[in-house]
Amino acid sequence: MKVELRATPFDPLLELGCYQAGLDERLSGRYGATAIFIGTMRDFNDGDTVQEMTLEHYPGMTERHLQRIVESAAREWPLLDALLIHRIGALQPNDPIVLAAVWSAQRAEAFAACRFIMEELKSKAPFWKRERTAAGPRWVAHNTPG
Amino acid sequence: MKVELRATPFDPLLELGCYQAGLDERLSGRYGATAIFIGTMRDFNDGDTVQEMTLEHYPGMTERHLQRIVESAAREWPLLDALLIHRIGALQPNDPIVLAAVWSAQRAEAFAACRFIMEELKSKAPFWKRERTAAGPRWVAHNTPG
Amino acid sequence: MAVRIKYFASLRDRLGRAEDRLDPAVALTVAEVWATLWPDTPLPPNTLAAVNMEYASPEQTVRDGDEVAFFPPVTGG
Amino acid sequence: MAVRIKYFASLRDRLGRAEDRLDPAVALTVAEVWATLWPDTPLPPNTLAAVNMEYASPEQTVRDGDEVAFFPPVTGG
Repeated sequence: MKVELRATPFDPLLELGCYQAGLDERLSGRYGATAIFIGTMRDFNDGDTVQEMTLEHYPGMTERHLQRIVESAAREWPLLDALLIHRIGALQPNDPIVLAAVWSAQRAEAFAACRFIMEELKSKAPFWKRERTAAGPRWVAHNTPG
Repeated sequence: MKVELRATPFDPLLELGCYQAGLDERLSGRYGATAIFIGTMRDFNDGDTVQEMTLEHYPGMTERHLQRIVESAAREWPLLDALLIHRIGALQPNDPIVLAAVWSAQRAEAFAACRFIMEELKSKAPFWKRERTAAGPRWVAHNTPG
Repeated sequence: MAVRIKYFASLRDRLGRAEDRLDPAVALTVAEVWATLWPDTPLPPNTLAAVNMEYASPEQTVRDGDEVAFFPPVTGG
Repeated sequence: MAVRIKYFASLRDRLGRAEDRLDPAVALTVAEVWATLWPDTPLPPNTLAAVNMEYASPEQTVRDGDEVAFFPPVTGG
């Protein structure tokens, strides 16, 4: 299991490939299902064009809660492994924001756990988005419902 | 949207990367959510070690139904794009079987559509798995519930 | 009237062949196609049927030129 | 008794500072910490609080050495 904050752009597919290469040494042939979610920065929100975004977090609390969310998922479902990477700092449109991936024997638990991780993250992990639009900067007031 | 059968091994992350590169030319900044499922061949099933697997299909009917499943998902949810690749032929443990990916503005529809595509595929697309075990070959009788 | 019949997977192995052909004098349903070809073998439980690559009920009428398929529950994905 | 207070995101911008420090003579709740520091500013609706990086209710008692944080609804992912 790996949980990580990234201050610079990352490539979710490359991260997945690298992580899975290590995972395959231990788990080759054991997992039948991988459910993955990638959140990407859009260039629009609430009807406005967004030029840039900054992701603020609460150092210490954010890492602790991300870790706990993944551990909760692993207690709730029989996961073989999980990977969670979340950006902080300045993002451009089309930059990946978050990657959540879980590996399990069968698909039901993979889908459920991946969804759970994202919903928990969206509602509990202390991150805040500030968008830069033509009208100036603004804080995103709340996340869209899951 | 792309739906494809593959007679030889494929790398889901490489396929995703290539497909998304083309997609980014059209949709960069428009999608905020990508939900992905990868099904992988396990080396065990129903308590037995599986050495090899063959995926049979019904040429024509399989392609038609896969296409229809993805089109149904795109009618049901506001998807920006979708990719579905499914293996046929002889597979070894740890070989990818299926890749389903959907891109949308927000996460709820991405999760729902990806799950829908997999459940529909599992229940309706005419594929049949034959496993080779130490005791000889056997047909998989039914899929696990979603 | 000519009807092509296909069998897949475990059903094909069990029957020992992949295809059949039927030239019935009268219109038949999917169930009657099976019963005509396999009078001594009841359709195995859970067997699915398709007509021209669309899922079909046992009562569906088969037309000239149709392709009828019988197969076990699908196990893809 | 020493308590550190942190503010994040839009709340920090609104208050014009990121941190505070309080040395109350008696034990306070989370709500009382806010009221002591910002007597003229009611806690904005939907504001969340944490004590030592765990979500906390307004009624939770703050202890010596605790870190109290106030922040708006989270918007990660």
